[in-house]
Parts: sequence; C-alpha cells; structure tokens
Amino acid sequence: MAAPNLQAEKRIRQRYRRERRFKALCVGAILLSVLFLVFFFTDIIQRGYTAFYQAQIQVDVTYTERTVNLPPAAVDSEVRPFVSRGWLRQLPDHVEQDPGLMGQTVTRWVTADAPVGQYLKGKHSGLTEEQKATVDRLREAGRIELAFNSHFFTRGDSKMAEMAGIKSAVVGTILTLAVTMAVAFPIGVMSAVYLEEFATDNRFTRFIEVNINNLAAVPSILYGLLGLAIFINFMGVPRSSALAGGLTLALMTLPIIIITTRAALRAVPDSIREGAFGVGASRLQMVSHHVLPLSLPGILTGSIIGLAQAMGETAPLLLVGMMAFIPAAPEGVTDAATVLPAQVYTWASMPQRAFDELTAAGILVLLAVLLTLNATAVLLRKRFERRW
Amino acid sequence: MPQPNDNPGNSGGVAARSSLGGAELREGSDTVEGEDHRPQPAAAPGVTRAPEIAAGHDAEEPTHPTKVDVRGLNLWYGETQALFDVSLRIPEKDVTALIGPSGCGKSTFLRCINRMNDLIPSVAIQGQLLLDETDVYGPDVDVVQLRSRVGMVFQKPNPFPKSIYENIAYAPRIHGLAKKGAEMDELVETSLRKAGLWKEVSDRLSMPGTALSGGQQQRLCIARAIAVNPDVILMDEPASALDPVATATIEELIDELRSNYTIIIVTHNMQQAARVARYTAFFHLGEVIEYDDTDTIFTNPRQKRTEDYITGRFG
Amino acid sequence: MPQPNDNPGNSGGVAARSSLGGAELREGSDTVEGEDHRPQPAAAPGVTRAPEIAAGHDAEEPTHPTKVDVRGLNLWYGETQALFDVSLRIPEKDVTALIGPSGCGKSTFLRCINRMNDLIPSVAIQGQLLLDETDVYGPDVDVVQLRSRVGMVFQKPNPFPKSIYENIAYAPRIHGLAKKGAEMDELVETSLRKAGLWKEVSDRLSMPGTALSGGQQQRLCIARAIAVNPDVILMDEPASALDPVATATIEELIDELRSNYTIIIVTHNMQQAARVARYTAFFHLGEVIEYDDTDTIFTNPRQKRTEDYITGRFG
Amino acid sequence: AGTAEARDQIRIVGSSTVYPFASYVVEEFGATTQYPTPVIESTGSGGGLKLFCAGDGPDTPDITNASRPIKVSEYERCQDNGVQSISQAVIGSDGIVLANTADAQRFELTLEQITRAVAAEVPRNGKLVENPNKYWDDIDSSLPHNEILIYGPPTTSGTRDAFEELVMEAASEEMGYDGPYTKIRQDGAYVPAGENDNLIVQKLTRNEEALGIFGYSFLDQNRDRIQATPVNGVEPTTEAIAAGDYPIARSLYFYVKNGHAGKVPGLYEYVEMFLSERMIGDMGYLKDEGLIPLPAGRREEIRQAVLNKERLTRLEVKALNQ
Amino acid sequence: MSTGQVILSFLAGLLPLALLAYGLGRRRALAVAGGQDRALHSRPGFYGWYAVVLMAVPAVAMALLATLLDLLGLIDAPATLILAAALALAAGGLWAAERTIQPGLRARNIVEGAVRWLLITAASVSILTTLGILLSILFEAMRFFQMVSVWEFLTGTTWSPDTAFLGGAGRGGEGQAEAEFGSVPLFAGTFMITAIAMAVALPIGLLSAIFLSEYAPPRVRGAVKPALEVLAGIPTVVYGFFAAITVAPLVVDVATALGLDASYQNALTPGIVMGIMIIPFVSSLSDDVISAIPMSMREGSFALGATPSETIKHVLLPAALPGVVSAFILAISRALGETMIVVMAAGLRPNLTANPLESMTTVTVRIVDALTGDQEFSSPETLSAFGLGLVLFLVTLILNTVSLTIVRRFHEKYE
Ligand SMILES: Nc1ncnc2c1ncn2[C@@H]1O[C@H](COP(=O)(O)OP(=O)(O)OP(=O)(O)O)[C@@H](O)[C@H]1O
Ligand SMILES: Nc1ncnc2c1ncn2[C@@H]1O[C@H](COP(=O)(O)OP(=O)(O)OP(=O)(O)O)[C@@H](O)[C@H]1O
Ligand SMILES: [Mg+2]
Ligand SMILES: [Mg+2]
Ligand SMILES: O=P([O-])([O-])[O-]
Repeated sequence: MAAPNLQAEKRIRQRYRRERRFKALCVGAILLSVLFLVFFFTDIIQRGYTAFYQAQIQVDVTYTERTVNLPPAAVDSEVRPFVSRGWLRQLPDHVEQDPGLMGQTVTRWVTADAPVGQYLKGKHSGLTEEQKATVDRLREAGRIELAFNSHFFTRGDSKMAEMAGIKSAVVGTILTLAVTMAVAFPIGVMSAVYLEEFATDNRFTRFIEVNINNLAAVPSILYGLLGLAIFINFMGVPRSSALAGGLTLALMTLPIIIITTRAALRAVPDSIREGAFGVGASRLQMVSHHVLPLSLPGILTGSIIGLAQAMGETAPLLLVGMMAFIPAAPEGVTDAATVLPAQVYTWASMPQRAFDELTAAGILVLLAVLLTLNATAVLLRKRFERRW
Repeated sequence: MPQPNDNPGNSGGVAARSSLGGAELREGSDTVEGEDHRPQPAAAPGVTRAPEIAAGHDAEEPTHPTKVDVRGLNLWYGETQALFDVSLRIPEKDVTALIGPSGCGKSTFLRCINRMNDLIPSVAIQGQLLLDETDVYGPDVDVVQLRSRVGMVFQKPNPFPKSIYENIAYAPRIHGLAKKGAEMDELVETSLRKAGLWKEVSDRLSMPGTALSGGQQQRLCIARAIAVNPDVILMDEPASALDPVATATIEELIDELRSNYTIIIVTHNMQQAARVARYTAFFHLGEVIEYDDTDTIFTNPRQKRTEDYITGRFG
Repeated sequence: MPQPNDNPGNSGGVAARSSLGGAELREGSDTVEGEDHRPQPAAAPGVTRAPEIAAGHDAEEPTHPTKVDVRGLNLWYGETQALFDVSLRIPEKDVTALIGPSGCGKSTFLRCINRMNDLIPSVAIQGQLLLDETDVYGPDVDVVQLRSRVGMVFQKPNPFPKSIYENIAYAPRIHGLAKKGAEMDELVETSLRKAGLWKEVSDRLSMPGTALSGGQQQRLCIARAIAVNPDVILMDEPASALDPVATATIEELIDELRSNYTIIIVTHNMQQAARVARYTAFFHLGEVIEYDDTDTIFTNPRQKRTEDYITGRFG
Repeated sequence: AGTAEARDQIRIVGSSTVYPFASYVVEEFGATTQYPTPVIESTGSGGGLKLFCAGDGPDTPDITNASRPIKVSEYERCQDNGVQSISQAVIGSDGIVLANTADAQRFELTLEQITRAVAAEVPRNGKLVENPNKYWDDIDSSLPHNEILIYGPPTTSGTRDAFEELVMEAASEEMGYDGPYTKIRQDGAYVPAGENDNLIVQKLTRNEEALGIFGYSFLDQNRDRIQATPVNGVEPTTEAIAAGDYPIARSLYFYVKNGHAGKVPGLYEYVEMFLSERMIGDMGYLKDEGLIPLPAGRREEIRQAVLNKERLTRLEVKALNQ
Repeated sequence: MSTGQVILSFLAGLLPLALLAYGLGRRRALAVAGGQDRALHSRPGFYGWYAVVLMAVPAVAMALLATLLDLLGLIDAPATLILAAALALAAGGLWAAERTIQPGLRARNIVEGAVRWLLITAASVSILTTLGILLSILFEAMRFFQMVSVWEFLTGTTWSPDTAFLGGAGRGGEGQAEAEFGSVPLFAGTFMITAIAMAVALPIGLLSAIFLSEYAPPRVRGAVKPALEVLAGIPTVVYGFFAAITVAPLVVDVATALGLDASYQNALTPGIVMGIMIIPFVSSLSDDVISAIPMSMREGSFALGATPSETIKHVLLPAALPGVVSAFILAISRALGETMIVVMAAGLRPNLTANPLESMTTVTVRIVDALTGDQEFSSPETLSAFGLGLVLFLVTLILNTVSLTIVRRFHEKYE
C-alpha cells in the first residue's frame, strides 16, 4: 500500500489513542462497579461472620423443685452470670419433657450470655475485669468455648442476642413471598398476555400501558400507604400479617412481572404464531399451546427477579406493620409475621452490642438468598436461551 | 428422492372431511368453458374498475371448476392501499402461481384467502372472496374452521419447536381429527409420506422439528398443513430460503400434491413459476396485470408490463 | 433509463487523493494480457486445489490492471467452510458482478475485501487477498485505513440517523479529509452530486437521512462512501430492497461511477448483472465456478452449472 | 364488615421507646407461659394510640405503649369509638441522656446552657434574637471551644417532645423568654438524627465535638465508646434517675383495654407479668435493659390499680397533660 | 365466619362445581351430537368449559359485588347469605348451560370470549392499583391541605413542624411560633440526593452498557452482566446500613482530608450509594437500547473506516439517545422514591442548601418518619406525609409520562 503522508500518520495515531482511552474508560466503569461489589461483600462478611459462632459454657445443672421455680439457682453461682437467661428460662420445659431429670444434676454445655461471646470474640462486652478473669479461667479449663451458633438458624427473634435467630423472619419472608407470587404471577402473566396477544392498539390498551409503566416508577413507600388504606383499613386484612404484606408487595411486583412477561412474549417470533394460526388454531390455543410454553423461561426469569426485588423491599412493609417482634414463626398467612429486611432493620436499632454482628449476619443470609435467586434466573436464562 | 408417481394419496386412515369440496369432481368437470381461470370482469359487485385483462383470451384447455373466486378485492394497510380491485378465479386441484416484483401485493393477496390478514389490525378489506361459493369474509364464517380448510406454508420454514411427531399431530388434535394412539400415528405417517419426508425422519419422530435442515423443515411444514386435510394450500415463496437441492425437492413435492389440493404459490423466481404452475397471475403495484396459462404468460404475454417483467427489464 | 455515455466523471472539486493508485494508468495499460480478469491458477501460495475454470479462455479485450487479486482464499464460519479456494483477479476501474444462488458465499467474499468479516468473531481466513499488491490481511495493514480506501454499500440502505449533511460529512471528518466550513460543504456537495442526489436534497441538507425514500437513502449511502474518495466500492445487492424505478436510478449511477472507481457488485438479479457489469463471477456453494466477461457468462458459459443457473434450472 | 375473628393472641402496638422493654416481656411471656407470644409492633406512641382508640373490636390492639401520657383528644377518640374503659400503667422511667465520645473531654452542662445551645432564639437585652451561639464557649467561657453540634431526635419523636418539655420549657421560665419556649434551631447546630440511636452513637465516636441525645439504654450498652454529660451536676445513673435527681427523665406507660379482659386469653397474665417485680422491680430484668424502676410504693399502687381495671377518667387525662 | 373461611368455603364449593360442570357440559355435548364429535362446532372440551363459564361467572360476579357493597357499608349481608346466594346462582348457571348446549353452539367462541374478559380484568388491576394509591393518599392529603395552604406548602422554604406537635400535646401557647410546612427544602434535598445519585449512575451505567454491548467478549459479558444485576438486588435496607456505617465516615474523612467540613449525614453518602444501586438499572436499559440498534448502523460506520469508539460516539450514542434519556428519567423516578437508604443515611434536617456535604432530608424520609413517629395521627405533621406523598406521586407521574413520550416520539428512528 502506498505510504500515507506524515500528517495522516499522526492523525491515525491520535485516533487510536482516543480509541484506547475510551475503551479504558468503559472498562474502568465496569471495574468500579465490580470493585464496589467486592468491597461491599468483604465489609459485610467481615462484620457478620462472627455471628455464626457463639459462646457455650459447661455447667452442672441441678433439677429440683426449687430450681424449676427459680431456674438461675440451678447452676453454680460462679458461672450463673455467664449463662444465658434465655436458656435458664427453658429449664421447666426440660423437666416437663423428661420428668426423669428431677432430682438429678447433669453436666451439660449450655448457651452462654451474649457478652461472654462478645468478650471471646474480642469485642466490647461490658463485662467487669473480674468477670473477664473468670471467663478466661473457665476457658483455660475448657469449660467455655465458641461453637457453631445454631440458634441463629433455628430460633426466631429474641431480645437476648444469644437466643436470637432468623427463623421466624425466614418463614415470614417465605409466606409473604408466596402470597405475593400467588397474586402477582397469574395476574401479571394474564395482563401481559392480554396486552401482547389479545389487545388491539386502542385507547384503553394505551391507558393500561401508561399505567403499568407508571406503577413501575411509583415510590414503594406509596404502596405501603395503599396497603394500609385498602387491605388493612378497608378490607380488614390483619395487620402485620404475611397476607397484608404479600398483597402489598404483589401490587408492587405486578408491573415488573407484566413488563418482563411482555418482553418474553415478544421474543417469540411471529412465525410461530402464524404457523399456529395457519393450521387453524384459535387465538387462545395459539397462546396456550405455543407462545406461553415457549416464553415460560423468560417469564420465570422475570418473575424471579421481581421476587428478589420484592424480597428486599422494606419501606412499604413498615407501614403495614411488619416491623414487629416475632419470636415464633408464623403458621399461616394471617399470623403476625416479619420479613428478613425488617428483621435486619430492627436489629440494627437494638442497643445491645451483640446485635451488631447479628445485623450483619442477617444481611449475609439475605444476600445469600438473593444471590441464589439471581443465579437461578441467570441459569434459567442461559439454559433456555433461544436464538430464533 | 420423491418419485413423481409414488403418491400415497388418501390411502391412509385420515378421518375424511365430511362435507367440504368434492374430491371426485376432478374427472368430468369440463362443464365450465374458457372463462374458468380468467380474472373476473367488471360485473362483480363492489368492483368499480375492470382490469385491462378482462378482455377474453382463450386458454387451451379449461380443466377444473373454480375453487377460489375473487371479485373486486381492495385492501388497505391503514391509509395506503395495497390491493386494487383484484379479481381472479382460481381453479380447483391445480397449481396457480402469483408472480410480480417485490412489494406488489402477492403475499398480501395470498393471506387474504385464509384471512391471515385479520391479524394485522390496520387492514381494511373490501370486495368478495368466495371459497366454494361461500364468502370467506361473510359474517357466519368461523376463521378457525376456514384456516383448517386452507392450509398455509410460509416463506421461512416455521416448524413449532416441538418434536416432529407433535408438529404434525398438533393440528389434527385441536381439530379432533384423530384419536390419540394408533389413529394419530397413522395420520402422522400418512402426512409425512405425502410430504415426502417419511423416509428421512421415520426413525426419529421425537427429534425436535427445528433440528431438521431447512428443506426438511419446509417439507415438515407442508406435512403439517396436509395433516388437517385442507382443500387449499397457500405457499408464500416456500423455497426462497432454501438451497437449490432443497428447492428441487419442494418443487417435486408440489407436483405430487397438485392432483389432490388446490395450490396457490407465490414466487419471486420466474423459472420456478414456469416449472410448477399451470396458471400464473402477474401482480404489479397491487393490481393483477395479467392472469393466464403459465405458458402464455411466459411466452406470449399480452401486456407490455408483463413482458418487461418476464424479460428482466425491471424487478 | 441508463445512458451508457452520459458520464459526468470527476468534474467536482473533491479533495484529490494524494498518492494512492495511479488514476493515469487507465490509458496505456495493455501490458498484462489475457490473464487479467481470469481466476488465478493453482500456482498461488496457500492454494491447494485449482478451480476447474483455471484453464485459459481468451477474453476479448483486456483493459485495466488488476486492482484486487485474490489467491486461494478459504473462509470458515466456526466449523463450516463458506469459501473454498477462491481465486480471482478484479480489474481496476470497472464493474465486476458476483452472482450465484442464495448462500453461495457472495456476501462473504465481498466482505473479505474490506475485512468486514473481522467483526464476526468466529471467522477464520486463509489465503491471500491483495489490494494494489498489498495483502489486505498482512500484519501491517491498518483496518481503519483499509476501509477508507474500500467503500461499501449494503443491501438495505443504512443511513445514519443524522442529517443528510452529517451522513456525508461524518467519515471525512473522522479521517480529517476536510476542514469544517466551506471545505466540508464543498465536499458534501461534490459527493452528493456524484451520487446524483444533489438536486433532490440540496435545499434540505439538515433533514434526517432516514426521512428519504429507499432509493434516495441508497444513493445517500453511495455518496457517503464516495466522500472519503475510495479506490474500490463494494456493493452487496444495493438495489434488492428497492422498487424498479429506484433500481434503475442506482444502475445509472453505477454506470457513471465506473470510470472512476473499481466497483464490485453482488446481485441476485441476473438481468441486473448483465446490465451493469463488465465481468461476472458465478459462485456456487462457496466456490467460483466461472469468471469471465459478462457477455460470455450469459451467452456462452463454459460450465454446465453456470448454464443451469443462468437458464433458471435452479436457484 | 366485622369479619375479624376472635383472637387468641394479644396484640400490642405503640411507642418505640417502650418497645424494647415490652418486647422483652412479650418474649418472656411467650417462653414461660402456656399462652402464645403476643404480637408487638413499634408504631410510635401516636400511631399506637390511633390504632388503639380506633374501636373496641377484636381487630383492634389490646394494649398500646406510650412514652407520653395519652392526650385528651386521643382519650376522647377512644370514648367516641366505644373504648370506654382503659387503664393506664406507668412502668418506669427513661432517662434522656446527653453524651459525647469517650475520647474527648467530658462536658458538664446545665439546663440553661443546653437551652442556649439548641433554642432557635435566645433572649438578649429583653428581646428574642436568633441564636448566635456557634461554639460552646459563646454560651459560657468555662465550656470548651467546641462547635455546637448536637444529634438529637426528630420532630416526630416522643423523645424530642420530652426533651423540649424537660429541658427547654423548664429552663426557659427563668431565662427571659416570655413563656415556655421550645423551638429548636434549624441552622445545623442541632441535627435531627432519626430513630436509630445506634447510628447516633456511631456518629459520636467519629466526631469528637458532637453531642448526642438518646435513651439511657444506649448509654448503658456503649460505655466503652461514649460518656454521659452530667446535667445540673447530676450524672445520669439509674439511681439518680429513679430518685428524680437527674432532671431529664420521663415516665413510660402502657394502656390496656379493660373490655378485652376475658376475651383475649392471657391478657391480664401479661399485664401482671409486665408489672411484676421480676420485670420492673429494683432487680428486675428490664433494669438491665435500661429501664429506670419507679419507687417500690408507686409500683405497688399502679399494679393494684391496673389489675383492678381502674378506669382512666377524663379528668385524670387532663391533669396528666398539664 | 371469618373472611378467610368464607373465601375457603366459596372456593370449596366452586371447585367441585366447576369439575362437575366441565364433565356434564362435555357429556351433554357428546350426547346431543350422538357421539359423533365431528358434528359439533367446537371440540367437546370447549362445551365443558362453556358450562364452567356459565356456572362460575355469575356466581363470582355476584359474590364480588356483594362483598364490595358490604365493605362499603351499603348493604349489611352476612357472609353466609352471600355464600349461599352465590352457590345457588352457580347451580342456576350450570342448569342453563345444560339447556343451551347444541351441536351448533359456538362453545369455543364463547369460552374464548370469556377468557378474553378474564384477561381484560387482570389487566385492569393495574388501573385499580393506581386508583387505589391515589385514593389512599388523596383523602388524608385533603385534610392536610385544609390545615396548610397548598401554596404555602409548595413554595414555603421553611419546614418547621415543631409547634404543630405542641398544639396536639395541648401545650401550644400564645407565644409559640406558627408551625411552618414549606416543602421546598424537602424537595430540594430529594433532588440534590437524586442528582448526586444520577451523577454516579449515569456515566458508570452508560459506560458499562457500552462496554457490555460493544467491547466485551461474550464470556466476559455473560459474567459481568449478572454481577452488575446483583447490585440492583441488594435490599435497600442493606445499602442504608452500609451507607450509614461504612460510607458516611469515609466521605467525612475524605472531605476532612481535603479541608472541607462534612456532616456525618451529608447528602453525598446516600447519593453515592443510591447511585451505585441504580447503576444496573441504567446499564441494563441502556444496554438494551444500544443492542437494539441494528447491526447495519455499525457496519455502515466501520465500512467508512471509523474506529469502534468513533462509531459509538458519533453513530450509536446519538441513535440510542432517546432510549437512554428515557432510561435515565426512569432511573430518576427510582431515586426520587428510594426510601430506606435515605432513612438510614440521610439526615432529618430540612435544609435548603447547595452544599452536598451538609445534611439534608428527603420527602420519603419525612413520610416514613411522620407515619412511624409518635405524633398524634390527626396532627398536621403526620398528615403532611400524605401531602408529600401526593406531590411525589404526581412528580413521578410527570417524569414517567415525559419518558414515555420521548420513547414514543423517537421510537424506531432508524427503521
Ligand atoms: N403489515 C403491513 N403494514 C403495512 N403495510 C404493509 C404490511 N405488509 C405489507 N405492506 C405493504 O403492502 C405492500 C404489498 O406487500 P406484500 O408483502 O404483499 O408484497 P409482496 O408482493 O409479497 O412482496 P415480496 O415479494 O417482497 O414478499 C407493500 O408495499 C408493503 O410495504
Ligand atoms: N455470520 C455467519 N455465521 C455463520 N455462518 C454464516 C454467517 N454469515 C453467513 N454464513 C453462512 O455462510 C454461507 C454463505 O453466506 P453468504 O451470506 O455469503 O451468502 P450469499 O451468497 O451472500 O447469499 P444471499 O444471496 O442470500 O445473500 C451461508 O451458508 C451462510 O449460512
Ligand atoms: Mg411477500
Ligand atoms: Mg448476501
Ligand atoms: O416511639 P416513642 O417512644 O418515641 O413515642
């Protein structure tokens, strides 16, 4: 090729420099987001992982008439301040379940008071110097140790950090989301099918479309006001119940499901519709036999993402009373319930220091669930991705 | 390769259609003379402007009675008119080709016959389109039933993303033409045989239809259309997305089907029209310019525009 | 209708290319004889299989030196090979047409010349493709510069969603070919004049290019390509999306441009090839079956397959 | 409508200040009795009383907690909506403390100094002028030269109401304001900081000059990080607050619907547990949580009154709000 | 009976009835056709569904209507009565279906019509939701605007509700200053934080989208896209927690190092964190828009010898602009409505300032605060939540309408 002159040479070098700079900028933007994610996760994990361990203490428990009535008396006075009151409180239940215990002294590992754990983890505990010395001594003697915190997963909320867990919040979340999906999924899919497959482009349809887009942008807190006014005050749905929260979130999730379902339906090429019509399928048959099954992965993906968003939502639930203290897991959708983010929010405002790490641990669980949901959506999308 | 006379015909156990179009009419139907395959003159209701081609021209050998009788059809997409006063009589049990430059309204016209244009909201139609003397756009017509009588094959093969078996069995099932099990199996086999695909796929009926090659897919779509035993099959450039070999197969297949079905085929490829069709209509800018025996159209067109198009002066 | 000799030529004030390809070579270039426009025989490096057509056949009148010299080009899309050992010599300042049935690799070959295939990650290429004796796929070649020497016009007109003026000015600006203001205005005008669009749009240069009609859009795209003053213009079915009238205009335009640019045009329409091209290459299944003077190809092809295709036996 | 069914669970709403104490009792009640754990929700005192007074049906709460006495208007709403008989329980008091980070010099303030620091206007030469004080030593040269920066409760909080009443109103009488003055400055020296007192504590540890206003229990839990400010020379200790020596303390309440006795199982067992010595006594569990016990005699009195379902009268409500 | 039980018994009654109706309808159709199902207009199953439709539609409609009237207090019918009436109606419908089934009956068309109406009903839920939101705000907002003039609310620059509280407490005195409800500082704070968020989200989101759609190899794209989406999935409470505890001190430290004075509740912190949250929102919408630009645009530009970045800057971005703008506007409405991050990280101080390092508050924070606070419910401060909510609703409405208009107007420009 003929040699281009010098100026052109310079110019092209400059253009390539700009090209590299621009690309670097784009890569930088992505890296920034990724970096934030890494920073964020490291930070939360660092704050929260210690909550998965808790202190246990080995004590001799004496089961007598007296100790059943006054449980703290059941353990030695030296270790008494270090035993969780939440555990001592269960003493009468132990005897009830196993009457044979009466009159015996049993050596067992029991849950220690939260400050002991805090001290062992090197955090501020509020223990006196004297108590710290005792704990140190007991630890040397192998009578105090850090062990896996099973309470965190098997118990509901508690005022005692060592007894507090996420179970009732998890159950509440599941119930709430079940209601949300049971309501939002069918209505959302039906709306989308109507708009995409049945509706002609008239004023009513456009009005609905504008409406749906609008709803997707309405601040979630306003949905809370809606839930409070319509479901609780007007329809008499019990406050704080998974039903009230679920219905509120359902209305909030509805536009997301409609919008993603429409996209999934649109991705099915018209040639499929024409094929179906061409062999004499009715519209309903065309939709239910061909278009819906084909778009199902897309619909599910969208719904999972909607679900994940609903799951992280707190503000509207604040207003329908789901920021409640729920030690026992709800058993039905009308029972009082709380959800994970609300639990995190309430723990974050507890005065006891041990709740700091519980808050972070709660967040970790929440994130784990969200990541699982997201991963499911991604896998679903990958697995069923179809190039027409 | 399909053998031109290896025609399993209606021998299978397909539930025979009860009342529609007489299959026996083929022989001894020389009743209507000369006018049969010519465009309808101005007399038809709703027609205001007679096509220039209305003046008589004797075709050599009128054969079949009219299957589709179009009278003064006008069609608009919103504001723009796409078909102008189209009048045509399409005879039964033979192949009629529609040719013309891109955008002249061939597909639009074809899709009028099975009312596929109903799916486009902006379409407005005026005029008459009779199938076996019943107006397709009449108030009592059930589109779904109409489409089961008028099959359609599209430009791009569009098998359903289901198994080959399901592709064929789908329509008979929704129309209740065969019972699950042996009866349906037989219907599937017959249809695939008629479409000349049986040999190639008989051992893998559960494979997805989309995994076939383009030509096979197109034949699958033809088999799918045949399975409901329609009277008419519309084909919109069925071979334009295929390679030459597959195209040849499809053309052979059309040749086999001509004795049992009324076939209307749109094609861009004039050689193809010449090869497969007995009659050819030339469309231009939404009008039927000329409609006659294929031979006449290609060797001795009466209209200048037809000749210009045929000789590649435009298009 | 195209007037073969109504050629406005290079009269405009286009910023003249400085050093590239000798514009004066047109006259007195009878040095290379007979072989110029014929496919390259097996001798070229990297070629393992000589096309059948390598055997000599004397063209009537060799005119120009070789502009694009392709030697044993093979191309794969991932696993499937799309071009097999393509060898061609395309002469300077004339129109060469590539014809062949759908999917035979015409577009693929065309896109090799300006390395547009680089945009498809799965493409692998082997062989040599020389533009003015420099290998286009050589290590030193700058794609960006290459593409400014080899313009391209696509099947579907693709004006940028900008004003007509900006559509033309875009490429000269990024290449620094003209200064803002009067110089650029002049370049825009010249390019539009060459593309025969100036009269129609001179009073509405700020209108979006997308608001033009299809044929005007395509001419706008040609003007856009001309604006950087390329040596070669590649056209991939430039008229296939256009109506007959617009098609005629484009053909006229090509005829006007032939004296200044090396034009390679892909077309489906054999009449079009016959009308515009001096040389024609027939592709089939990724191979060049025959390459010769257009007249020879259409009236007296040496290969059976060429003849079959030309006469509409397939495709 | 009236489709709500009878409940077997006690429902409690109300003050966010009382919530930690009440939920402690709720938990204990659920864990150690045969009754289901009551549902308790933190709605704020106002929100709680609104729900509480909405009606007498089973779909309304049985108990509402409050960090202030019921207001006359609220009481009347209760009466209008058929909630005739309610009882009022005082469970103890809550100290409102001022504190700064333990790393910095300790403050000692008087009510007047605090008022001068937070009031929107201060009297100067017999007129009210916009508060000019930027540094503490603008108020009194004995105070450090620190910027005035106080994180405190927002307008919607009952704690703020109490602060205004107990600090500003109390001090303004003698300071030359015309009457009780409670308007807090909005120029950034006083930063309303939301309901999450943990965040205030966090902020104090980061900003050496800042003071925070919050409930006593947060001081108790964070003694490693923050130190309390003696007010009028009195340290906010349990004893001082209980004895009434520390000036910024308020009573905490709950109200119970007497009509729900017998309809909601365990209601009075819960009330009894809450008012028991085990909970609010001098050695009670709630003391560990930060509740300041009442004097023993007063506790007994209240216990009797509430368990006997003594009805709160309008006159009493009026008196409470004076 | 409780609501739940009524609904349960209703379903319990209707489901078996539906099964019965389907079976009867189908059988009846076959019977009238003499076992020759080809004689029927529709497939036998459609006659089954026809019977179900005739049975269920009147019954459900009646039950819904009666319940609604009951809830509105217009009638006072015991639930059991409604239930019984509905079931009776269902039986009547079933009988009618049995009577009308004929071979010529176009059952398919009727069933499809019914399905169509069902779908329309579902689609109408979104309208009801909007209506519900409006209604649930409007009445209380009107009460508020009776106490505070709309003009003062919209234009006042002081938000100082202190004394409104005292009025409620019965301690409002003569010497007290008037409560002021000028919402300008709240909206200013909201817009400031939104602006910061967008300043973070727009460039990062847009550049990320460009990278993903134009530069990234498929593998990288497949990994990075979901990672970005994780950002959008993190609950806002968590962001709030993170903003308040981790980011705020960082911002203050940086500001101090730069010699600036920053509040711990500065607007910058929630703005930045919210911006990060919105990145995937901007990037995925922009990615869609950019990817939707036909390949022919890129080819056109590359064929002229443009580099990728030139193609992006001069051809793709201008073409994508309307879409990007509308994505951006949608993102703004998200930021405006975001609550938990600001509740936890922004201050509560109504502050009209242009300095993002000062603390300020937002509309949503005030709403949450007012509704969960300790105020008496009928006090203007609590009711102000509804006034604010109404304005916020209208603002998002306007933004969204603008965005839709942009999309509609510039849609498919390159088609
Ligand atoms: N859905 C539609 N809406 C509006 N106009 C349309 C629509 N479909 C086709 N047209 C227009 O109607 C005219 C006829 O189109 P039609 O598709 O029938 O042509 P055709 O002869 O089949 O062309 P081709 O050979 O390219 O398929 C064209 O101008 C086309 O642009
Ligand atoms: N991006 C791609 N990836 C994989 N295969 C491709 C790609 N583009 C084209 N092909 C295949 O390469 C072969 C040649 O295609 P090409 O587009 O060059 O044909 P063509 O002659 O231009 O056909 P047409 O006339 O239809 O444009 C075809 O089989 C085609 O399917
Ligand atoms: Mg067509
Ligand atoms: Mg091509
Ligand atoms: O919730 P409060 O205790 O502040 O009323």
